[in-house]
Amino acid sequence: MSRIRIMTERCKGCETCNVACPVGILKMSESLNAQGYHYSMVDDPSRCLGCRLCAISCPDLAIEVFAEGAHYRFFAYESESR
Amino acid sequence: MSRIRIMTERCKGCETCNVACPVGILKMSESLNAQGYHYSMVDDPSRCLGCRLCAISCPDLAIEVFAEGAHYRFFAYESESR
Amino acid sequence: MKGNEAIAEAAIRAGCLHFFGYPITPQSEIPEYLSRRLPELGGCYVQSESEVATSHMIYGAAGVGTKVMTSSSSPGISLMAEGISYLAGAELPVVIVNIMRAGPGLGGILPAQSDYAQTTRGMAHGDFRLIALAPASVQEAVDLTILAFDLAEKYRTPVILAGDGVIGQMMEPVVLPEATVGPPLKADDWALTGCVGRKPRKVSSMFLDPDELNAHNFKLKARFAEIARNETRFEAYACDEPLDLLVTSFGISARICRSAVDAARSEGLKVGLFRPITISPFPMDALREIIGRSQRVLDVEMNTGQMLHDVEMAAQGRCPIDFFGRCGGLIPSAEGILEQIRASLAQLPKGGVP
Amino acid sequence: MKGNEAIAEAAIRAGCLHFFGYPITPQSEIPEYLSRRLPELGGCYVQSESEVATSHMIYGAAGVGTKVMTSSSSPGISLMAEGISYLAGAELPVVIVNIMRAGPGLGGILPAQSDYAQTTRGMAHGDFRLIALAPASVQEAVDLTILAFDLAEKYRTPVILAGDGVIGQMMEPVVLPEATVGPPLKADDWALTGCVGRKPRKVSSMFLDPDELNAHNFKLKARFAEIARNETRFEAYACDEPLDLLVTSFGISARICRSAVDAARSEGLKVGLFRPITISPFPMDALREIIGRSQRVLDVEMNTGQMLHDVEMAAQGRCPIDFFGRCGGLIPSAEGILEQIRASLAQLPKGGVP
Amino acid sequence: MMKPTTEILLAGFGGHGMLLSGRLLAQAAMEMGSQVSWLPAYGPEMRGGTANVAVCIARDQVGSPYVECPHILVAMNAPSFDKFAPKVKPDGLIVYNEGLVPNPKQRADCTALCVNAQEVAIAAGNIRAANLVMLGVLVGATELVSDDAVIAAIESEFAAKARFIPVNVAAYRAGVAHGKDGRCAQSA
Amino acid sequence: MMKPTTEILLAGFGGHGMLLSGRLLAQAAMEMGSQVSWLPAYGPEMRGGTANVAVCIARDQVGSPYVECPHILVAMNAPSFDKFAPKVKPDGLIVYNEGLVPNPKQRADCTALCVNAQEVAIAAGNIRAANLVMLGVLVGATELVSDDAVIAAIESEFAAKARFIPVNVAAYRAGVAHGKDGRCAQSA
Amino acid sequence: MNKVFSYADALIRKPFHYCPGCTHGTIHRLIAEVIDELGIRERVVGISPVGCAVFILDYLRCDMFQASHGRAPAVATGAKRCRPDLVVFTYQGDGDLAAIGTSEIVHAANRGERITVFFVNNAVYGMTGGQMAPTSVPGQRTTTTPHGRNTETDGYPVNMSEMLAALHTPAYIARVSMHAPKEIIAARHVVKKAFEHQLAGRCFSFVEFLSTCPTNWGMTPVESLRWLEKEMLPYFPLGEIKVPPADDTGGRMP
Amino acid sequence: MNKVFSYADALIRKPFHYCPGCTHGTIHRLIAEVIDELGIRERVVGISPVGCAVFILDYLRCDMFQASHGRAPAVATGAKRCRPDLVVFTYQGDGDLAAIGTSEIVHAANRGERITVFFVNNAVYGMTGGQMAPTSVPGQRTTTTPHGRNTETDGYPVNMSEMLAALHTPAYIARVSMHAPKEIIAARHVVKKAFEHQLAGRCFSFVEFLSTCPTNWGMTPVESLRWLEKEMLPYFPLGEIKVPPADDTGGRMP
Ligand SMILES: Cc1ncc(C[n+]2csc(CCOP(=O)(O)OP(=O)(O)O)c2C)c(N)n1
Ligand SMILES: Cc1ncc(C[n+]2csc(CCOP(=O)(O)OP(=O)(O)O)c2C)c(N)n1
Ligand code: SF4
Ligand code: SF4
Ligand code: SF4
Ligand code: SF4
Ligand code: SF4
Ligand code: SF4
Ligand SMILES: [Mg+2]
Ligand SMILES: [Mg+2]
Repeated sequence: MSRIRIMTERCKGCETCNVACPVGILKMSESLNAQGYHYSMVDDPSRCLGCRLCAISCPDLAIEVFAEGAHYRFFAYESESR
Repeated sequence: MSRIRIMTERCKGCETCNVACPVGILKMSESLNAQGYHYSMVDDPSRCLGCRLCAISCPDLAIEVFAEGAHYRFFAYESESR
Repeated sequence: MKGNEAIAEAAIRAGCLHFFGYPITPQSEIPEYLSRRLPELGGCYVQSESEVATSHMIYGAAGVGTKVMTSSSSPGISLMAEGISYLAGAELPVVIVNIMRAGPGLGGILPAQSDYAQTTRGMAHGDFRLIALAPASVQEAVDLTILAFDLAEKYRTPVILAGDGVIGQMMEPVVLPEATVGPPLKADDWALTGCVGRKPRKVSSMFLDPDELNAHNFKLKARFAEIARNETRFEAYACDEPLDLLVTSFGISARICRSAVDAARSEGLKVGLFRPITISPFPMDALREIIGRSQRVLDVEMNTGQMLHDVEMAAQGRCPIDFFGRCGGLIPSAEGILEQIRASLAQLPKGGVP
Repeated sequence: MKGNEAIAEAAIRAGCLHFFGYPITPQSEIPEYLSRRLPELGGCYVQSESEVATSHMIYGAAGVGTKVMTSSSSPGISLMAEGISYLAGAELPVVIVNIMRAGPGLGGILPAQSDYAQTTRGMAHGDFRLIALAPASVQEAVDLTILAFDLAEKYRTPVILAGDGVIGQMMEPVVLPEATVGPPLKADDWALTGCVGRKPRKVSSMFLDPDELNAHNFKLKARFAEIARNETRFEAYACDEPLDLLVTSFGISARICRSAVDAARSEGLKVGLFRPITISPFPMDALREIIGRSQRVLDVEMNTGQMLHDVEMAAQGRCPIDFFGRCGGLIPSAEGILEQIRASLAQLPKGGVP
Repeated sequence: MMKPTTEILLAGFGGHGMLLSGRLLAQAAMEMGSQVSWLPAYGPEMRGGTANVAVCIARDQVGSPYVECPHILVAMNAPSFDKFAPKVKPDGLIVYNEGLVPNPKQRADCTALCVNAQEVAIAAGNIRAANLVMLGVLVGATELVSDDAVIAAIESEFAAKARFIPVNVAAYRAGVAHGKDGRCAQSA
Repeated sequence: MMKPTTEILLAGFGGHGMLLSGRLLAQAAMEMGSQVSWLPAYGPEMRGGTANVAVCIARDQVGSPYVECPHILVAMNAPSFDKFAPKVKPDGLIVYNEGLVPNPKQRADCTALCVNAQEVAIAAGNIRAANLVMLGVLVGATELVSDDAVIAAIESEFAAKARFIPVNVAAYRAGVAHGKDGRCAQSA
Repeated sequence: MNKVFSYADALIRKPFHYCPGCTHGTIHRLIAEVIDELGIRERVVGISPVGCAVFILDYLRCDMFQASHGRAPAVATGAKRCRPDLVVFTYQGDGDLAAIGTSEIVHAANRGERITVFFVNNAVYGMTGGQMAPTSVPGQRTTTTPHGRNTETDGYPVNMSEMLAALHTPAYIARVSMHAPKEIIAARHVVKKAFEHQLAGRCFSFVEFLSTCPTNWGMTPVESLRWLEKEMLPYFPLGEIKVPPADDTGGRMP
Repeated sequence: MNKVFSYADALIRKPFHYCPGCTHGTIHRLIAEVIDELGIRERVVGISPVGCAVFILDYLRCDMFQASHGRAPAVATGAKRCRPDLVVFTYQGDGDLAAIGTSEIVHAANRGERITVFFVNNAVYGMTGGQMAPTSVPGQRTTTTPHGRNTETDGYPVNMSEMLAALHTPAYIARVSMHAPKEIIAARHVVKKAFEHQLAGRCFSFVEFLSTCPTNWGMTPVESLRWLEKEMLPYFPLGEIKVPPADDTGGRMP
């Protein structure tokens, strides 16, 4: 089980995460945040892989990713040593 | 028949022509010119090939080369068109 | 028209079809405008790799007899220092626009007048002074741009158009000269154009013989004196009668002062305004004369007090001088200046304040 | 010791073990000397790719808390203009030696004093003034080099040592401080040294908030006023009594004037000499006081009249000022100055000339 | 309300288009024979941050183009309102966007006019034309310039993208109607 | 001949080594407790062209290090002689190299001393030590400094190339002998 | 649940002022993450350019210089030569590094300064409003090339990585891109390598990032990712362009 | 007998002030000869550098600029853009072109200015008295590298020709040498080609000459020819480094 948290107020609505998500579960909000942007939202949280691609692509550090237990790493991002 | 003319007063005694001459007929003077340099001299004019290598090498334009009639060109220097 | 665009168009009307420059806020509309227009007119716009290069590109352009301009803003002008010294030494006519912003260093990008001392005195190494013109409105920016080309050609010298971010960014209606493209540079007797049928020429600032260089420098000095005699320009506003307070200011801050002076006069205060248009050569005599019949002076600048030095020079200690400066991108308001006018008048020993 | 070498060694004695510079006549002995000595002492000599780069290398060096120096000559100093403005804006203590030569442009490589206006007023864009020290002998070059480091550290400002080709090239005996290597820079409270156990710091001249930049500029102005109060230095030679003629001059030309003044006094002429040692801040009050009791002033410079402006400022029109300038590499001789002294005295309405 | 010089400050966020509103106003006034100046206050950032513009309209010469204390303020959002409303000259006019200025601190000595600019703009066809609504309110309330002149300015501004002209004109007209109405006006 | 300041000009071509002669003189004077200055006039070219140096020796402070009218001129060649001899102060001394100054235009009001520096140098072992010969003549004639001081200066100058010391010292001594001799002297 | 992706400590938790979709933010984050990972934050001195990224000054939690336009490598040289124990990097845009700062970058590389350079190539002058950069691609419209970059008058884009790689001295030169997650992941490894070379005492490491400028390109952020891939990659091929020889032990290359 | 070798008309008959054996003179002559041969003397504007060769100003019988140190390519850009009919060349030393003027040469090359650049690399700052140049070779003693150029602190010699050839735009780049008559002869052909490219409207041609500085190298002229061959050639290989494609018709390269 994995999930992401989008810090709506940091989001600038660039949609980069939307196109990055391999399972296509991200979409943009109808409403605006305080900065005046449509923000990113998770459409179907249950399908989240925890792959981190959305967070890795977000230029504004608006996404955090959480995973249950020993998370399966799809690819090396940080060094394993960390 | 070929011959060179060394403009003694332009010569700065660098000896570049001496080492350039394929037949080794150039040497430096004992006496000094007005600039205070030993200048280049032709030792055995009769052996001059008219090859122009001395003049081509002289950094101070102190050498002119003359040749009889249709001068045999050992190599292309100026373009033929000239 | 926006000030920067007006300057760009004025240059074309003055006959300048060649521009070399490097982007910098707040003057980028000048190169942007010219990058569109000049190729259409058969001229060229070249975006240089730096202001150092720019200053030498215009050296090459002017040296082959071309009317040429560049523009930049404060840090970019500093990078041109060496080049400007070469231009002055080789007596090349070029126009350099400085849309000043706040310094020192990177400072900020908001308007300021912080390059007055550099522009009028110490632009670079060596003995030379330049002509520098300071407009107070978009229309004047147009007129002075055209004048700059004339003076550059007439005296064979670089000319600085010393504007600021306000002039560059503001929009006002302007009247432009009728001619769409002005005449080319007259440079037949000195430009490098290929030595067909004449002796080869040199464009150089090198004089290895000290006597020659000494003579060259004194020649440049004499020429600047001639410029000072012929070309000094200023505006003396409401200065006809004896004044309780003379306000001195240049460029956009003078424009704001004018509103404050109007307000003060409408209150019956005897206040006038002196604005040098040529900040170099500085209208020293004219200012001295007016100060001679003023009780007090208030100098207003968008810096920490640079023209102040010239005002003090003109005053020769004959009356007290107050200074009101806002800088770093702050613009003094007419209200603020009016307050300062009242404060200055309050210092007067007797009379003056009704 | 040769002037340039003496300056180089003095820098070491002041504790400067890091030098960045680009070759230029007539100061090349400074980098040559230091390229030999500094690595031996565990410091570094880096030959930069240009003076533009140099001015930013010393920015980096000073920013990490290092005593650092560069040296150059006129055109090279112009190329440092932007960098110097950044150094001033970021308040970094560095010493910049300018062994002036004749300009403008390439000019010549012989000695001159043609960067006075640049050094003291318009070094670059933005509101700032620097300390500038002008030595008249090799010994003084040593002393002022050491002082330059002290002042730079004390006031966190770039300091210019304004020498000229004569000072750089001449040899005279000198006394150096005993310490072989002076103390390092005190910069614990502001330098970038890695943020171990403290908050991260910045070294920057950027202030995007105009209020902050305004305040910064007025702070720098106040600091310069403080420097003017505390650090102004000059030599008033034979100026105790009322004078028929006061000679004003700085640097090496003042040294030559001194011989001329000696000769004049030995003829019984009432002549004195005023020499600013800090050409910036200029000893305005001291000079004004002496001019107050002088009949006439003769300003002597190796340029077309740059300090003249400050002398006029001090005189406030109270007495006539003559100017005697040789430039382009010409050096005025004591004999020539003496003649000029006599000519000036001959202008006096009455008395003065025996 | 016409003074020798009328000083107007239009303020909002970077993307709000207040600079354009100001330019249209200046353009219209110029066409009508007035002297004008238009001076933006720009920031280093490409986006975000407040963006405001001073427009001066005078019969003769414009004195200072820099306006610290305007006769009229047009404020698109709260930061702009909060920053500039206190500086409006006594007896001045404040036009603000009630949609983005939830708690306006009213001035007793000024006239205030408000409108929900975004709402009106949406009704006119495009939320992004809110700046034209604000301009309309200003002109409707003051009659500083004629509607024809403004509409001509809009048409020349959008000459290259003519499809945007109708919605902008509609938004402007809707604003004018509000302005004439004097909705939510409260006088001193 | 000792004035409060003695001003000496040593002049020649670039390669002649007059700058070195001047430095040795200044060094020696300094060792003997005088104040000195040494000021070369340099040109842009690495080679060729005249090269000259002004040395001032004073009991107290040296005034101007720049010498236009010297008390003493040491001229290695004709251009140097022609340029500077007319500027020597009345009652001054002119030392010149008769080998390279074929037609000296004598000054009636100065003392002149001449030597064939290259010849003497060749005799001493190396034509390139001619500059030391000239220095020797100067010192021999004026006793401005002691021989010991000059020789010490030579030794420290050539410390790194010690093999050149003997020939330079020999050339210097030969010059001194000529100077004491006052050969070809003619007084005013 | 465990956080498996979050802020780097070396980043100050302040929203970026960059335009939506601007990949300067992503690059800042990569650098901060690697600084954290290598545990060098307290030894780092970074140097910000003049350009949009001047504000990196405010985002990194380490000592920072602000350098003048183009001169960051000179500032870095001064800093590192005087304090070799510091880890020094510059962060520069294409106007900054590839135009006005050409001399400084070439000579810092050629002297082999032991610094790391992050070069953000977005093919345009971002901060000043979208003028042509030396790296703008042929045909690219900018505010100073209204009809697109014309190679007849403006030449081809300058390829700094290859140009610097033609020098003998520098140790490590690589080009990465921000246009897709997998490239960002690759970039992170390259950033780490670059710092590691400096930590190992090797001279000059250089990373070129292909980056977007949606605002000045006049595109949406997602369009600009596509444009980068399609228009820039042909002129700026990705990969490691110069690496130290395998037997290198930390000094100069032979 | 016929004169088969003499002065070029484009050379003013005034003795060079250069030191004995300095090959600046030879290079001047080659350029003058080619100008004569191409019959372009009256269309030529040359640009002299700051360096020993500043005096080329006095030796060539054509219009001449004196440019500031390193900026000759910028001056050439200004001149050629305004007067495309002129034949514009610069003549620059290694301090001038490869140090202070790096930006100007890189960008003139990259914009594809239609000029010809003659770059005289003598591995030292000649005029100012023999300081290290960016092209000084490892171990070379100069007045600022008393123990020889140390690659650990000063890096390796900068190879300008290869570096510029890494750019896409420039048309022609070649390196020649003055150390032997046959190289001088080869150089003359290269000089001619370079001018011909400009005359054909091709952009940017560049010739690097390896040259001697006997004075500052502290050698006899003949020794310095040998030293050049032995010490410089390994770092600066001779030959044509970049040539326009065979089907090039005079415009940009594709
Ligand atoms: C000396 C100088 N010249 C010009 C400028 C103006 N300027 C600021 S940022 C910039 C270019 C920014 O482009 P780039 O380096 O590509 O960075 P980006 O904003 O695209 O990230 C310029 C030209 C300046 N500040 N200083
Ligand atoms: C701005 C500036 N910096 C430095 C100098 C001093 N300078 C004159 S020539 C020169 C270098 C000459 O070297 P190079 O270009 O290699 O030419 P060379 O004399 O070796 O032919 C230098 C540094 C100068 N004149 N201007
Ligand atoms: S972690 Fe992966 S799967 Fe989950 S939302 Fe992000 S990109 Fe999609
Ligand atoms: S990438 Fe980040 S800023 Fe962009 S839409 Fe997604 S969460 Fe928002
Ligand atoms: S022409 Fe040839 S053979 Fe004759 S002297 Fe010259 S080099 Fe020797
Ligand atoms: S090459 Fe020329 S200058 Fe040298 S020795 Fe021969 S003739 Fe004389
Ligand atoms: S202008 Fe371009 S580079 Fe700058 S922040 Fe915006 S998108 Fe990024
Ligand atoms: S110093 Fe060197 S480059 Fe200059 S003229 Fe002499 S030998 Fe030639
Ligand atoms: Mg960019
Ligand atoms: Mg060289």
